[in-house]
Amino acid sequence: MKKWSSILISILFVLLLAACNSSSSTEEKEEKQQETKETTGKVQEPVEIEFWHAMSGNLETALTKITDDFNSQNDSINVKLVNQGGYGDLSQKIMAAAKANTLPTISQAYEDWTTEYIQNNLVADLTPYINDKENGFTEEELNDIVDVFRDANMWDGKYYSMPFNKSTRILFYNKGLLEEANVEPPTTWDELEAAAKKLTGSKDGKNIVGMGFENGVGHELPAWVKQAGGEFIDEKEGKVLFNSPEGIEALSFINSMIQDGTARLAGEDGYMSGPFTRGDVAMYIGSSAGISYVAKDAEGNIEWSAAPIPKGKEAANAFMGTNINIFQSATDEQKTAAWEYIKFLINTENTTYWAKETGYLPVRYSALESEDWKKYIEEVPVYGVGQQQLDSGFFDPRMVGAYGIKNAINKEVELVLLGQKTVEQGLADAEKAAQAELDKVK
Amino acid sequence: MKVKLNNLSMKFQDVVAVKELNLSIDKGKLVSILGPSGCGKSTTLYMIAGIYKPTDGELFFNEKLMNGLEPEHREIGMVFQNYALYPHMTVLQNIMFPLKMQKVPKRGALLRAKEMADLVQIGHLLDRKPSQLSGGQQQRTAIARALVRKPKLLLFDEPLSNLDARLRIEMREEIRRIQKELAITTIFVTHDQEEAMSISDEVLLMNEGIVQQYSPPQEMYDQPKNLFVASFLGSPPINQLKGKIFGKRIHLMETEQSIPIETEIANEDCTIAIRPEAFYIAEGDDFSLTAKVEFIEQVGRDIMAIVTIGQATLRAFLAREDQIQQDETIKLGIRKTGFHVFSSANEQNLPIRPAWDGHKN
Amino acid sequence: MIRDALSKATIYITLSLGGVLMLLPFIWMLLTSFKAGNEVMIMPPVWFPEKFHFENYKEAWEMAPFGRYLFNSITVTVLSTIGELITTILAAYAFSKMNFWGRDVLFAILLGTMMVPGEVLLIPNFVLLSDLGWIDQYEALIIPWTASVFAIFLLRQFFLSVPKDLSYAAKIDGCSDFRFLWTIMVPLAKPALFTIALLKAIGSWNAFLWPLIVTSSKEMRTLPVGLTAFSTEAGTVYELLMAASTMIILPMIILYIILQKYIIQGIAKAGIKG
Amino acid sequence: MGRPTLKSTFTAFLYLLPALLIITVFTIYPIIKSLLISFYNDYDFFQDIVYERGIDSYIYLWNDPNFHLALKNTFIFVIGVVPCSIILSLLIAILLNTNIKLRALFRTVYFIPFVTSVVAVSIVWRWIFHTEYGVLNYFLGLFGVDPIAWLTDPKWAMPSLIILSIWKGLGYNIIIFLAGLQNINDQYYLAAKIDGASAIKRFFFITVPLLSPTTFFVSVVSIIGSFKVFDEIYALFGGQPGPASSALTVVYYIFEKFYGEWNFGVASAAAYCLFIIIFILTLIQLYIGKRKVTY
Repeated sequence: MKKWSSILISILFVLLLAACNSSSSTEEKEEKQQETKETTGKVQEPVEIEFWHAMSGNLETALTKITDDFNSQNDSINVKLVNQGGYGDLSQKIMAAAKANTLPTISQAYEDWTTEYIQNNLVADLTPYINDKENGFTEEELNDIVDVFRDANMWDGKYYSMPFNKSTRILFYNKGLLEEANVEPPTTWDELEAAAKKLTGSKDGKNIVGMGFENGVGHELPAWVKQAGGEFIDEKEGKVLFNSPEGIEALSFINSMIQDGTARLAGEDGYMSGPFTRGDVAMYIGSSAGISYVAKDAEGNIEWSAAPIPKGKEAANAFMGTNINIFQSATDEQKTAAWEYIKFLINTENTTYWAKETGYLPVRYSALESEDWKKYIEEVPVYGVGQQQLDSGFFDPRMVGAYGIKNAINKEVELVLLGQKTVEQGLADAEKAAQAELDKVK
Repeated sequence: MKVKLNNLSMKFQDVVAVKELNLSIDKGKLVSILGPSGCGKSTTLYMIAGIYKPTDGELFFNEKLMNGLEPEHREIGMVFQNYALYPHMTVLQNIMFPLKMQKVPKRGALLRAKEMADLVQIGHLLDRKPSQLSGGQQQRTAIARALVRKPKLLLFDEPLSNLDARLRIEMREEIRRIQKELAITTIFVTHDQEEAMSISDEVLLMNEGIVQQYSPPQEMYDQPKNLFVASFLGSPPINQLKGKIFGKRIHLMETEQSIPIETEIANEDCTIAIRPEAFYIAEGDDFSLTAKVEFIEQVGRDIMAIVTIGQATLRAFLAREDQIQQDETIKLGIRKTGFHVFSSANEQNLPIRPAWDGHKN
Repeated sequence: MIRDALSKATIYITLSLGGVLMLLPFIWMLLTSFKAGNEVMIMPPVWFPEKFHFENYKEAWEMAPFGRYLFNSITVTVLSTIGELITTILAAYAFSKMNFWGRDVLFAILLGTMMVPGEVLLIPNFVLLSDLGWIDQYEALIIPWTASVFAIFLLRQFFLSVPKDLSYAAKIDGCSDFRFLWTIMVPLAKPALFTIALLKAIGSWNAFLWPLIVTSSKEMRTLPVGLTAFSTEAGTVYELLMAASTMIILPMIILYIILQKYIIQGIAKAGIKG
Repeated sequence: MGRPTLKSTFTAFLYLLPALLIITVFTIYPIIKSLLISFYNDYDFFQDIVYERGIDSYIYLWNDPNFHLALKNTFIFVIGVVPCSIILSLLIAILLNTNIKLRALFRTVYFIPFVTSVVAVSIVWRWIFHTEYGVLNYFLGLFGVDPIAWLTDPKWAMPSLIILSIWKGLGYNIIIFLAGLQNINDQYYLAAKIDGASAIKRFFFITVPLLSPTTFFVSVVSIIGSFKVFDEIYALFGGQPGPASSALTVVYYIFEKFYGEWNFGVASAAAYCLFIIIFILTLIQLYIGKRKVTY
């Protein structure tokens, strides 16, 4: 009896394995797609490229518009946009697709993702494309890209991606509440603390908190530490440095406001834009990418504006947002087509359009200085806040394992802010956890 | 159809359910397979139906070997103990089901099914579901379904055991009527001897997978081949006494008494079996046993006396006019027909004749 | 008498209170889905909207591709339910009415797999589906879910309770095994099959972790995954969130109310027999 | 049915083929594969190359405070949900089992949470639990209770999760208890009544012992189910395992390791640990069940 069943099961297994190995279904599909393209093809060798992104709402509309323009100007190239949900989703899908060999041609990616892709040989080196005499960038064109954005895309002297949607944190404030309390938008830590204290209180039976931080405030720690005059991490040596007097000062600053109730976290509201636009919070530090959301929700509720982040000992502002990379798995034609598309996407005209529609920053100096943009920020000053911070800009650590490090730090910061650990203890534990993560990937 | 079983055997794992069964049933006969539960009677029936495949031996219908043939090709009809009606179908659909399986055209099938329903007198219930029928009606439906394909052989597996006593008698007469009317060869499995005796042309009595006796019912009662047959048939059961053959007498082990016989056998342990109705109050010079009346029960017209002979307790049917009393000592004569002697060694009926002539035959 | 009436009243009151507690979230959900934006985030809460804003549904519907999500959910639910029914019927029949070498061992192995938490399977399945190229395809959402040991077990129990005589009778009536299964057993097992189908449909409709992991594009999302994505996008626009949530849970509630007899019977049966 | 033969085996496997194929590929093979993965020390996911095998993943779990926290939280969750849910559902089932009208309606109502999407109801609950604008705090406020930060205070995150889970699963247990109660023959109650047992005594001396197989079943199912909690957390805390990981359970841990960090070895090892815990608990329950289930 036993013998028989085991033989049958093993036969099944063999069948299955055979079925698994021939992953012919996808190949067939690809072939089919190409066939249909040929029949509809107008120009010689049309190329279709997929662009996986995480832009939704206004952002998606703007991206779609630019892409449609590109497609209509380029008969032989067709860019297909694929929305993958949020950034988390996008990252996960890319990992899955890399495994399944179904990667798109291009995708949005944070710097630390790209580090990992480079490690696994998933992304193409863009330097040859940039240096190409016919299709590349001239020296000027390359230097036209804002320094901090450009540098963030360079690994060991090679470019693996190009900046796309860039944002920074700014201070949002409720004009009405500030005026009422006779408070100017704060420009230093001390002013911020004082303003938060003054603005906190109850009004018309509603509790108002002076200052707000996003839930992942732990992820902002690098900027805070730098503002306090400290260093966050030494990427070359692979050593975390934030458990320093400056680090303690930075975290204590945030923590003391939270503990005395003059500041709060977004908490169950998810993002600060909710309580801020309801008028529950007078000021908050959040991404400039959220401007359009705040603007929409604030309508009819509050009057608001934004200012640069208050300085500590130094001014230091992290620039975030994703870049675009090209995957190694694409065909050469696709890569070339993708490069064409990227150039189009971040040319002066389009990056300006993109910034105006979304609240992200233009990635080119020429765009920042263009009449079009200048006129625009005059009309809508909040969109001009971010660029005032460019001089003090830096980008977050992007080494391998950055995800784990950031998570580990964020967890500890959360514990501190929830009053479960002292600042010293929290930072010490965060250092230990982050160092462990760092050592793990070494 | 003639049915013949040739050394038919069935083994389940290591248990022999039926052992080397030989049987021949003539066309149009109704044969009962009788026996205690677990004797292999249902197994035999299932082998004839083709539900079980015999592990050994041959089965012939009209000289045609049936062994490899699937049930549906054997031209049989079968009625199960719990009727096995399809609960989600109406009576009519149930009866028509076999025809549907044979792809009989619907109109013909309908006509045929109605005809069968009328035969078993359920023509007015055709639209009911089995759960809306009484036990007897379900039984009739099951018979109609079994008959609808005009089988050559009809099989019943304890069909009456789920019915109450009155309905049981009604239904067995009904089965007999239908069987006679159609003159269909029928095999009827039951554990109820009265049922078997009343309905059958022949009875096959089985025990532990082995045929004990195959004969007409009365013959089986009067001439049991072995002690098992003698003791299985009859209610109340046959009386048994241990004895020893010694010279021309059987000495009753637990008493001082003995019975005169004619035999060639000498010096053998035996069991004497006497039907309760074989006793009578002896008169004159009749051969008799002396017994003490312990207890008297009225059984309708007769009386049943519980008597002791030495250590042994016996039952005797006596006439009321005998007017016996409790604690009275009586003399019991034995009629020859109800008297059997079996060997203690193999329980076979010994060729022994009583050496008296009881005046009452 | 008075004591009886009193105890009865207590029972009613207790049960009603409990019932209200059970339903309150749904009532709150439904009412909120009709509210205007300024009636949502206020204290003290407003129970009934001043005006019923049916357009919330339209707005939510348009904000995310719920039509597509709905289509996916229906496709996945229907196909995986049908698939499971077919595999279950066949397998349960073999396990209950056939005798074959290795039956008991095989059945024991299958029962053993029920003890393994699904999370153990997640990773290899993901890798396997990647290799098959099924990630972000309907195959991944449907095919792994077209067989269930639990369903086979449930139906087998039911089939076992069908008397053997019925299959013998059918055999004598000239009905093949395969035909017997579909013309007799399946109609007989209707209640059990309904239960299996409904539990499957509920599970499939509400499934979250699996579709979250194996789908990548918006076009392939099912309703629950789409809803979480929508909830990040819609943030605290609760009236729209509630409208979307209502759209997701309503079909199952309706299905349940229509067919509750079978679900309850089936669960009860499965529960008692263990 | 007859004895198994080559032919009957072949036929049977034809019937079994579809189910067996699916179950082998998507259940049995992954069970084995998962065990193997848990022993990969160094694994290239993209190219499916194993550089090193060993027990590093298990050592990692042994030393990982997060895993310990996940285990602790899971146990707290199980202890918080299972007894409460069983007692409540038993009480409601007994009330429902009395001779009342509207019984079907009540039964329907209690069961509705079970058929609804966890994700959808979690979103409602997220709002009900809202510190400032949630109805729960509003009601508590009416009784003078200060607002509780249900979802953002690590102390309250787990109780919130437990409340939601009990609410969600109550109906299922009630149905099973009801079925169990209906299986108890009325004659026992009549007999006990004649013997002079009060309602409470009847409950403890008849209902409880005669219901023990059902209670046993419900507790096994609830415990196993509770050990696997995930969807509720993901939806209730918006993709976070609660404030300060206060609702980090083992499955959530597996999910994070697997899908967040792509650490397959550790995720598989954690999944196997969960499996072993459930397995042992089931064995213990079976053992107790054999001894304590009265009939």
